[in-house]
Amino acid sequence: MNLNSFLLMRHEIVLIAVALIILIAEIFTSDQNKGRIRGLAIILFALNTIIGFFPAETGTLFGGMFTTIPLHIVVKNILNIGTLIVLIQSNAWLKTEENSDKFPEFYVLLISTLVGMFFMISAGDFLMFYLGLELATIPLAALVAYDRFRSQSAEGGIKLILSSAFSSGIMLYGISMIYGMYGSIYFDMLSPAMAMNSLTILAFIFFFAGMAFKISLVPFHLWAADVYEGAPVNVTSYLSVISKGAAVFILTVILFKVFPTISDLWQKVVWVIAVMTMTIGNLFAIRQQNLKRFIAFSSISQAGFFLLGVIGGNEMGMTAIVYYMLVYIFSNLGVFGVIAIISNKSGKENMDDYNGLYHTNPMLSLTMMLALFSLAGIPPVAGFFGKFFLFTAAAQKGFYILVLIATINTIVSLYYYLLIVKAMFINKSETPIPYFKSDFYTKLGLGICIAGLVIVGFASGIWEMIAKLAFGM
Amino acid sequence: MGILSFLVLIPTITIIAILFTNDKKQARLVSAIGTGIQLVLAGVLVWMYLTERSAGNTAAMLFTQDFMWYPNLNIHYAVGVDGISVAMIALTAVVLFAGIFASWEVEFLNREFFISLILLSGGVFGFFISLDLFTMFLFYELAVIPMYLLIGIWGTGPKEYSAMKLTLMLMGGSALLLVGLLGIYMNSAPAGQPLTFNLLEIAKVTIPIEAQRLFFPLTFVGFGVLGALFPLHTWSPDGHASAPTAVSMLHAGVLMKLGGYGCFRVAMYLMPEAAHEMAWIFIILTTISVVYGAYGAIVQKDLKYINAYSSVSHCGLVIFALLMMNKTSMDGAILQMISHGLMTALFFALIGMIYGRTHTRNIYEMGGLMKVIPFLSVVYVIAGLASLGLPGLSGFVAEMTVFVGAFQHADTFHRVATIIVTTSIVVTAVYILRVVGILLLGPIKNEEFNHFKDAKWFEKLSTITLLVMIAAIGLAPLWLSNMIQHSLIPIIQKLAVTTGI
Amino acid sequence: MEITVNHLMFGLFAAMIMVFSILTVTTRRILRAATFLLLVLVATAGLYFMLNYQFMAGVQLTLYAGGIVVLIIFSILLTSHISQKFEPVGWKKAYFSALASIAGAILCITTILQHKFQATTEAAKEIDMKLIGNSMLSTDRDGYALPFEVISVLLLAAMIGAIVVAKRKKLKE
Amino acid sequence: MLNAGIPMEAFLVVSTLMFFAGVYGFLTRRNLITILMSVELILNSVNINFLVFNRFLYPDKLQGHFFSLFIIAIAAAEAAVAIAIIINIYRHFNTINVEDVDKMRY
Amino acid sequence: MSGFQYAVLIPIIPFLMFLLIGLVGHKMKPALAGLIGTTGLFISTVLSYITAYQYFFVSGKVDGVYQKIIAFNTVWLQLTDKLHIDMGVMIDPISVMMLIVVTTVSLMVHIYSNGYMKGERGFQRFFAFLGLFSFSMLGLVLATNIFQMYIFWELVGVSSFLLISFYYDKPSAVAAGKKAFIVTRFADLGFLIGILLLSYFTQTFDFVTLTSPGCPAIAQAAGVTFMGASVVTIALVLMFMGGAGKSAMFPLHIWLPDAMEGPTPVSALIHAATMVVAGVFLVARLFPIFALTSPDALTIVAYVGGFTSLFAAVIACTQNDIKRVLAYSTISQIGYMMLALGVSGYGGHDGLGFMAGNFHLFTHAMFKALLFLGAGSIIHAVHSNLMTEMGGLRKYLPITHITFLIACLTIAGVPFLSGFFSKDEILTAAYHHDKILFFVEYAVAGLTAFYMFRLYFNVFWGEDRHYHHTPHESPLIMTLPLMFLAFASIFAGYIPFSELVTSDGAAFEAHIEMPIAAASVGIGLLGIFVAWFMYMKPKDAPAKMATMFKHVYKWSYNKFYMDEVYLFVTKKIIFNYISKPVAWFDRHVVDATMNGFAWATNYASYHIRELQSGQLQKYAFVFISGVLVLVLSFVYFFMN
Repeated sequence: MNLNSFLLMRHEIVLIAVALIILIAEIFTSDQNKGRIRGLAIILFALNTIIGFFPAETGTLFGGMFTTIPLHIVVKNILNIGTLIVLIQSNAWLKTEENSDKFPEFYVLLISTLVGMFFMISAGDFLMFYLGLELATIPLAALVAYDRFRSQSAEGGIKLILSSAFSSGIMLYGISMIYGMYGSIYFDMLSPAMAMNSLTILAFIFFFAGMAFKISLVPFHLWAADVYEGAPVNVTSYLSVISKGAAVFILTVILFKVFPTISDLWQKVVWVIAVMTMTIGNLFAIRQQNLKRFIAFSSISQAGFFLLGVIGGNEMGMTAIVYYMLVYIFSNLGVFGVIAIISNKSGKENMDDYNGLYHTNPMLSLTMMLALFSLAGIPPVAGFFGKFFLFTAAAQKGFYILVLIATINTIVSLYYYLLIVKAMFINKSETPIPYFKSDFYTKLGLGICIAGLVIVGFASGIWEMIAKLAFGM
Repeated sequence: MGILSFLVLIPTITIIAILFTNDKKQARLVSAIGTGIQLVLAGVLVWMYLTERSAGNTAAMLFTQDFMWYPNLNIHYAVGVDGISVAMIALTAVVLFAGIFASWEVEFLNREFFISLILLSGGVFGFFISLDLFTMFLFYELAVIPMYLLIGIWGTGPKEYSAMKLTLMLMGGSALLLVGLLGIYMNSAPAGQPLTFNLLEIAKVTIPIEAQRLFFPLTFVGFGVLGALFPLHTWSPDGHASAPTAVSMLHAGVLMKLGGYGCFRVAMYLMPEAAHEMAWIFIILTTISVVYGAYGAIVQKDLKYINAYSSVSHCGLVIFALLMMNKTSMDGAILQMISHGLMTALFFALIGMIYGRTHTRNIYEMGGLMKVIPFLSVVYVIAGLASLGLPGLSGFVAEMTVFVGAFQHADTFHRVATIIVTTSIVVTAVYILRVVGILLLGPIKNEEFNHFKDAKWFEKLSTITLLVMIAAIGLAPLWLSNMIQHSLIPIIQKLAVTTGI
Repeated sequence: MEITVNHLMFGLFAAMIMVFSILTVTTRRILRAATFLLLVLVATAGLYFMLNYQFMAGVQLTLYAGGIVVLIIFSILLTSHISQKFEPVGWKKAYFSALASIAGAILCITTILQHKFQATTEAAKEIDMKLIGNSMLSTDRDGYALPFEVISVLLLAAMIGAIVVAKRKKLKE
Repeated sequence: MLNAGIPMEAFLVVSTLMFFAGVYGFLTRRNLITILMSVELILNSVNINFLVFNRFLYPDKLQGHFFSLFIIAIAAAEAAVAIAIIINIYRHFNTINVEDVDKMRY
Repeated sequence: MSGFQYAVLIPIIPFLMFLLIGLVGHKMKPALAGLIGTTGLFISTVLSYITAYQYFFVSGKVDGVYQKIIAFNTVWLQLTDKLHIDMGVMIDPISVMMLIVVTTVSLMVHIYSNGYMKGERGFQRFFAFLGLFSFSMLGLVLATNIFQMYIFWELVGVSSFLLISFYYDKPSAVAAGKKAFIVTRFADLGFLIGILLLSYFTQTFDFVTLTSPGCPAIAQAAGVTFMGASVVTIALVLMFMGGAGKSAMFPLHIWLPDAMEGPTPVSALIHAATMVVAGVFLVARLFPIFALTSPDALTIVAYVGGFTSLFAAVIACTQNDIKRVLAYSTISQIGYMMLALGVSGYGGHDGLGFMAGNFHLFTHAMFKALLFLGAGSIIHAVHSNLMTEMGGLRKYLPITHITFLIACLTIAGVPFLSGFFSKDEILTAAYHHDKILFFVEYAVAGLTAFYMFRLYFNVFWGEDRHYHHTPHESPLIMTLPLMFLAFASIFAGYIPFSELVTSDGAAFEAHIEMPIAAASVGIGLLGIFVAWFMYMKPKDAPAKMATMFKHVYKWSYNKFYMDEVYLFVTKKIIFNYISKPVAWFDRHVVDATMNGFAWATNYASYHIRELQSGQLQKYAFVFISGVLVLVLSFVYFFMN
């Protein structure tokens, strides 16, 4: 083991370095200059994102606890991009007076959760996986409770941390059983030993429930809506996009790597859960007025769509998931970007408040519409491609009925996405949200999303690259 | 770059150009120019096609282009046309052109209106030129979705409800369709060969019959929803009633044809065995559809509802004819698509223009319009006559081809269905004449009507364009029919060979 | 089977754990609950001791019993009256929760009991502090240097998080 | 050996019961802090599982042992953050009764 | 080639006139439009006469048989490999005869209309429509194949509709047009299905093939039976249904009386002389098939014709509107023609009925057009259609009076006028074929004389009524056609039809059978006498008669309530019991099902909201229950 080999961990190391620099910078800057930390953080993070793209070695460290393969790097880069957008979008919010005294911690916490996810992604054993999971969750709870002036924020925080502790307890119980049965916590040792029996099923489902909690799959999703609504908008966007995306990827990897011998079992589990998730998520989303809550349910149902990639349990599914993650980042962050701007400028978060938005803020409305269409899977924006490939992945394994249910759910989801479009474009309002000018960072954040939405689908190179890596996994 | 890609490119460029316009006048001018170019292009395409064919080129698809898009999934951007697509493209260009002029004086958000309209048409063009099921599906959805905004923003009446219903039902159809297409894709090549979305490639293999039984209904119904297949047609009356003029025109005139086109081009062509097996179900449904739509139209009060039900009837005839699966009936189906596209577009244009003057679409609140707006009224009568199948206008050609074709089946089931369908021509006459009688003829119902101005230049341009096409097809159908029949040969062969007929 | 001291010890700890666990979650006085929790944790430490995991037993006593419970008690003091007595749990909630828990317990236990665990054939390792220390800082297979580092990040983050959440308003009035 | 003669399953039964006692607590306790205590019970039972398996089945390595070690550490971190939030809740709601913390629903 | 290519121009010219006047007519002076239209038709007429001359007297016969000459033919639409719709011109005896009839009457009507329609709003439109009609009718008679015939058949129908509804602001005219169109359309459905059926079994539309005696395709098709009848018979009956619709045979006759709402020249042209005989023409055209393959169908034709002629004649006796009297008279006369065809055999003297039918068609066209135009002249003078508002007009309208009288005499079958010859041939044919039909026709001949003279006496004799202004004779442009037609009515009977228009194209010797001729003249005169007796003598005779045969009179006056029956079927059955339920079903069942899905989704959405209660512990409960249920179901159900 030499220092060179630590380059394998550069994503994590750079991130921790960024967090530390911000922490140190906070200590050594005066109150007047603190505002610069925001710019610094974004620049640093952008640098980190760029560094992520440098070609790097792949391999295994720490006796198998940490592995990195090209696909991991891609996923980490995607998450980096997403987080960068979140950071850019949150700039306007962090600027406000109420956050003036603690925003550097926001960056530190956010980055540490990202580090947690990276470790999860690269984990080679259950211990690292668990540590990453907790690292990705505990600071997140603090972030959810970040807004100290809103009781909902605290409520969200406590709901998140307690339910996550509960779910990790259950998951750990499952892991302990797996350990007991197969004698290892290392993935590579487990998968050959795995066999089908009652206790394995029990252990698997306990474990799966923990992951499902993280991805907010029905019936383990109930925390999500409250937490999403309670959290500050930017944290919600992070939660619903980055956190969820990472978790889906990891779930797939683990199912793929650890449980291939019982794929019969988990495909059925995933099938049931996917149907429930899509359907229930949609049913709840229909009724929502608060947009954050609305998007929470929408992203629950989106998680169900992710499962279509999971269920295939093959390279195609893996590619589709990673690809959709990228698409989903642009789409959901596009939506959240708009919601965040409007929430910050006018404090309005309800659907009715958006009535007539197109007449006052056309660009925002268009962005929102594109992003929503992408979520609904309407061409020519990227979501269409993402969904199509997910469906293809599931269809490849013969899950046609599931695909059918999914496509029908797409229609339901289209219904409520169109409700927002309707509010913005069709409904008339006596008191529309007035026109406001957005600052540079806001525009940048939304601009990246739009560019992503438009380009990702047509630039088939992205898919091809992911596919190449996934098929070489 | 081949001529076909221009069909998609020009709408795109037009949309971008509209973005840079400042006001209503510029926007509509740009739209008119863009669609005008598109019309010319379509004309050139027809000419090129005929020249190429007469030069002896017998390839199934002409002007093909093929770019690899997603190598990993073997998705291509593959375009090509045969006589049928050429005809449909020409139809689209005509209706679009007329539509732009019919909506010359849209009241607000003009740029957005034209952009959405042209976007829709871009989807339609893309659909008709696609040889790759993936791009076909992409364009298909692209064509459907602008409808929501178009109806929702510029519509009338319960527009939000109608827009939502229409969008959801059509997307519901595309949900089924998507599964069907995926199923086709998964069975598109023998084991070990790369899967493909390419229509012509898939046509070379025989999809296993079990898969066909599963995916044929999905695909067929998926397209059928857009083709107003009974009982999934109910988006049509509401949707059309609420849509603004040009949208109704384009939607009923062109978009609904995507359904029929897809039905035979994808569902029946690729899965002939299942098509034969299940045809009877759909024949029953479409037979109902034809008669039912016509009867439904008789008692409607709203002009657009009448036309919408009439569309249900006529589009039912399209699918009915397709299911008869011989060259003549399918030729008739396509002629009917074109004919119905033109005349229903004309109808909707006229209804829009009449509505613009009377501000009502309730026929009982109108009367004697012939006196005050003779031009529009006469055109309406002609459109009506076309609709009820008067010789010399396009409807007759299509219907007769369908009937004769459908009658070529020797068994009682097909024959009874055909006869039932044939009766619709009487019912059609009833409702058309009812409307003409109440709406146009008779004494002037309302004093205010006397102040109406007859058609303005753009209205005349719009209607005459369509009228000329209707009459042209009605008077000289042979070249069109031959063009279509020639292109149907591979499809018929596939349908026949696989069943040993 | 002859009853040995081991059995007696195990019986004692097991009984303590079960009784006090249930009491922890049912007592209506909060401080008592904390105390019962402490007793459960101590009894668990006893079990660890029985398993020859002295180090873990020590950790359990210091960190868990000493650290977390104290933290909990502090927070109780901050937020409640010591003598506060909860209202009894609603019967519906209690009934369904008990049903779920008992059903779960039965399910798990039956499943565990019917499973035949396979023991390893390799020789057992003697555990001493040296081995633990070495493992903790080893970067090889079965070394825990990386988790050790990661958990330090986690603890830092948790600390910052706790501070952020608890930080009082510092607005310039 | 202090565990000699005692079947592994006995330990597992104890831990499982403890686990579900914790679950029961989580589902029924009104006070957020007592809920936190229930979570500790759950985690503790998992620890027992790991250690028991390690001792009885796989004494050649220390995987279970270390796993539970880290679980304890994380439990501590989790408790710290949770308590911070609970105190925050207390500030906002003036109660830490979980049933009152339901401002957001449906 | 045949040398008849110019015949293509005969229909084309009116079509061009239609286009010209239709498109730019509203910019022309009315008189110019009239002139253009009339001139165009005049050219067509001349061409027709040339054609006739050439065909009959120069080039038509081969081996003593008139050939069917295809002057021009082009594929218009290829349907199947074998079936194709052609557009062409076929010259044979009946088409030439029809050419003469159509162009002559049409030309007369054109000329007449220049005066009659003067000053009317839509004068140009009228001429455009006349052009369209002439085109369609000529196309119909020249059709080389059955589908071409159907095409023009439909066009004729629509022209008729347009012309009936010419006064489009008059609700009754609109309703009449609609009725005419729909009823004939319904009949055409039969025609269409008949065509489909016939063409499927014979794989051809072509008349030459179909009507050549012993056509193998027909023979083959005749072998196929369906429900006991040969498909050829079924097809022919269905086609006859189309013919019956156009020719206003019972029970599809109801549109014709209402069609009198159209301008009177139109009634003369379309609803008396030309279009309404299209059905007769159709049967005549397909006559070889009827006669050789399917005598059953021919019997149906005969009986329908016979019944219709009686039925309509009875009604005609009680009508007050002069145009309606003429309309029912027309129905009756067409019934005659149908009957004539129905009782005919094929070839030689057996084909007497065929010849007679066509003959009557020809003569009837002349005198009925004359009657209508005369009626138009009357109406033009008194501005009313009702007999009760007329009387003593012979003083004011001398030319009209004379010509009208000639027409009446002709139709009554007075000897040496054209009607006598043709009617007599029919009676002879009927007599030799079927006695029942003969007596029916015999009675009808009397009734015809009666109601025509009832009309005549009422209008031209009797007392003057209170006219708004003194009636005066129509201008020359209107009376000229009257005179021409009167001339034709008198002398048309001398055309040797048995040499020209026969069932097999070969001439045969037709001679008048004196007993039958005498009897028919007798009953004709009796009819005239009764009319004279009732309407010229005591004034209360008609009323007495009316009370005496109260029920018959009432039923007859109300046209045997046929309109009511139709109204019942259309309004009640179709509108109320089919369409309305269909519309209701569509909205409340089909659509509601679709909305129901949306509703159900919403309902479910509302009712599961309790799941999201905001209660952390309930969430956890769902969580743990979810886990346990999954474990249970997978351990015990799904994985076994």
